[in-house]
Amino acid sequence: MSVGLVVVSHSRKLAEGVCELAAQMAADVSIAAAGGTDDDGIGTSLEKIMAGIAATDSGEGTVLLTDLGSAVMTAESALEFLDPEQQPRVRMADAPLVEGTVAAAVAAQTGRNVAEVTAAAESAGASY
Amino acid sequence: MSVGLVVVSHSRKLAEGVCELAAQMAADVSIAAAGGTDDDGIGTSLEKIMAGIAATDSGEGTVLLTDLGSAVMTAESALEFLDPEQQPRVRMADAPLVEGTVAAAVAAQTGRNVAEVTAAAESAGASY
Amino acid sequence: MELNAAWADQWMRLSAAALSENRQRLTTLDREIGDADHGENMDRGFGAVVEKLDADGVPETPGAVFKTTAMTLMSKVGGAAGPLYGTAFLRASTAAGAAPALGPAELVAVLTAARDGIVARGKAEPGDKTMIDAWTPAVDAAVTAEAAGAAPLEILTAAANAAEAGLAGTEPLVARKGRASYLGERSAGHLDPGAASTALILQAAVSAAEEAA
Amino acid sequence: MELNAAWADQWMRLSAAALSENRQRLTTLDREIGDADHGENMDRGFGAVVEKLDADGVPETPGAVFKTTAMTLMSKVGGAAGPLYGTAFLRASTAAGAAPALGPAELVAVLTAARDGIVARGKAEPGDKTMIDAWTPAVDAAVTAEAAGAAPLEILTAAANAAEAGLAGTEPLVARKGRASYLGERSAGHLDPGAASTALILQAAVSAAEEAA
Ligand SMILES: Nc1ncnc2c1ncn2[C@@H]1O[C@H](COP(=O)(O)OP(=O)(O)O)[C@@H](O)[C@H]1O
Ligand SMILES: Nc1ncnc2c1ncn2[C@@H]1O[C@H](COP(=O)(O)OP(=O)(O)O)[C@@H](O)[C@H]1O
Ligand SMILES: [Mg+2]
Ligand SMILES: [Mg+2]
Ligand SMILES: [Mg+2]
Ligand SMILES: [Mg+2]
Repeated sequence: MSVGLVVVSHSRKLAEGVCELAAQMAADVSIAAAGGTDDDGIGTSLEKIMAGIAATDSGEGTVLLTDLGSAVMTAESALEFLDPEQQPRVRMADAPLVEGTVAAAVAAQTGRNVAEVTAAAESAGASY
Repeated sequence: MSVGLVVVSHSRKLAEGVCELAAQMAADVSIAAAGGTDDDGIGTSLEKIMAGIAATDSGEGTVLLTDLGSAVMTAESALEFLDPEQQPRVRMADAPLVEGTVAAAVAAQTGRNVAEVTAAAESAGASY
Repeated sequence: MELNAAWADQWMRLSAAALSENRQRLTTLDREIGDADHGENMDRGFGAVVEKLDADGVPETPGAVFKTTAMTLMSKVGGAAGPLYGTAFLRASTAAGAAPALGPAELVAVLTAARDGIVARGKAEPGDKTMIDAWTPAVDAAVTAEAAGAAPLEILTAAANAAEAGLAGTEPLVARKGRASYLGERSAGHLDPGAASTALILQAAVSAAEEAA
Repeated sequence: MELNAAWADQWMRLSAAALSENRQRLTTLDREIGDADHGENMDRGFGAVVEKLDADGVPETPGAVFKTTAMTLMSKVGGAAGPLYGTAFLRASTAAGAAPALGPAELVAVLTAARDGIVARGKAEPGDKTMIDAWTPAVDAAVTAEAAGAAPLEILTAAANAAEAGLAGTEPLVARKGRASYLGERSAGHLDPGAASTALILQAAVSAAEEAA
């Protein structure tokens, strides 16, 4: 099992599209889309983020990637609700959403740990 | 009329989601999604990019935002096919896709010119 | 008059009513320097809080009301205001603890905790043109009033009035946090939507206390 | 033997056949260090080229064949290979001009222009583990052969063999351009898919010339 990813976005389509793109280079990585509000409007959903973490953390940890600042705040809130046991292995990446997710997916696919996957996202440039 | 934007992505959903997000803060800006191949597979389409430029350039110019490197190459190819008259006002932004598009959309909404909109995209951080 | 669970319950209901009435106004403010959804976000969030309070029945403590409010806002608001007000009410709930009612000192502790929660979540400083510019003068006024021996209703009134003044003070500011920061200098000349909703919510706390009196 | 329009037409058809046969192999290479679509991309692109050549009827010049190929690949490939090979054939078309057939010097000019187009589009240097690592030795070999007075078929053969060797040389390299660069050091130990398709395309040019002989 590899590190998982959750793509947190204000748009459901955007989150799903990023997952689709990243999955191309990381067939074995569990990547969840957490995009849009509970009723799929534009915004973020605490529930979708919590569900995404639950679905992708196989014990190796999960990295969250976010679009705008309010997605960051919702994701950080979600982290506070995690079990203390799970908390240390769930990280937020401070990275551009698309570029960071692709870099993180490749890192996870090649078996890196949660700190390395986070670092891969954070050092991703705007393009290859 | 304001500067227009074309969101060039390997995924149709991703491009549409970015447009949806950026449109929220830029109701009057013409933003086109050019995502996926001609038959909506994962990849980029020269035709969709050319159509996006045609749809969004009202004479004020258009800025192209891209996801991965092969989107950059396809977009640069599209630029070479433009009329010499149009070419100078169509620019590529070297920026993270989501963050750059939102920043560019806000700049276009507030009436900036094509160089300023490009610069806004290129100085966009990963989050606000 | 006591700031008990019934007061807290009524505070949330009056907040919901005020946000619903001001939905259009908040959204218009957010259209100028944001994405035109703050009224909708707050109305949806507090509407859901009222539904949850209805479903849960009469709460036992102010802290329990704040906790329900926090969880519901976090889930339902959808915008930045969700985690911000959610965190505010979560910290308020912790500060209120199991007390059946809030005296002057507890009230000040609750308001302070709420404001600190927003700062912890959003990292905004006074002057950044955010809801913090309503919360911080409100907390300062509450502290001053309490130190001068004021009763809860007076403390709340002082806080709400200061929030209203803080809201007015956001107009000339250039946004340095939140969506409005994308506009840079062009964010000046508009009131901050989140500061406006904060002023409404703190005014609702006063009205609920007056009713309880 | 003449490198005329019929040769160019047959070159594209034999490329299409080779890419179709090797579709799985190219995709497997791209699965190791990319996104597992290079075989599909090239097969779709050259399949569309053949359809376009069929629809357009017998072309007049090699340059016209290259132009049709360029436009079709740009539109249909979908991946990085689309703008790269598209630009290559567009520059090749310009270099070929209106000549009814390519002599040794024109052939070298065409191959050089194609390689330069790929460099202009993709900014890769030799050693970056891209198709440039097949194209550059191919062009170098063609230049050497032409300078030594070789005929077109020999020049093409030298180019194709050098491309094949260049492909083999990509195995130990660490990718610095394209998707594979995401893998960093882990890209070493695999052949580059684009270098593999280049070797097939240049071999198809030889086969078309042999048939024409
Ligand atoms: N980092 C922050 N710290 C404090 N308040 C903030 C921050 N970011 C945004 N806000 C507040 O949130 C308000 C906008 O809320 P809302 O419209 O619901 O969110 P969004 O911007 O996600 O659409 C702003 O007017 C501001 O008061
Ligand atoms: N910047 C570049 N310069 C030269 N060749 C490149 C560049 N980027 C990618 N390539 C070539 O393209 C090949 C991959 O093509 P393909 O799979 O069709 O594209 P994608 O990576 O978009 O899926 C690589 O194996 C490499 O040879
Ligand atoms: Mg808003
Ligand atoms: Mg919003
Ligand atoms: Mg590929
Ligand atoms: Mg691809």
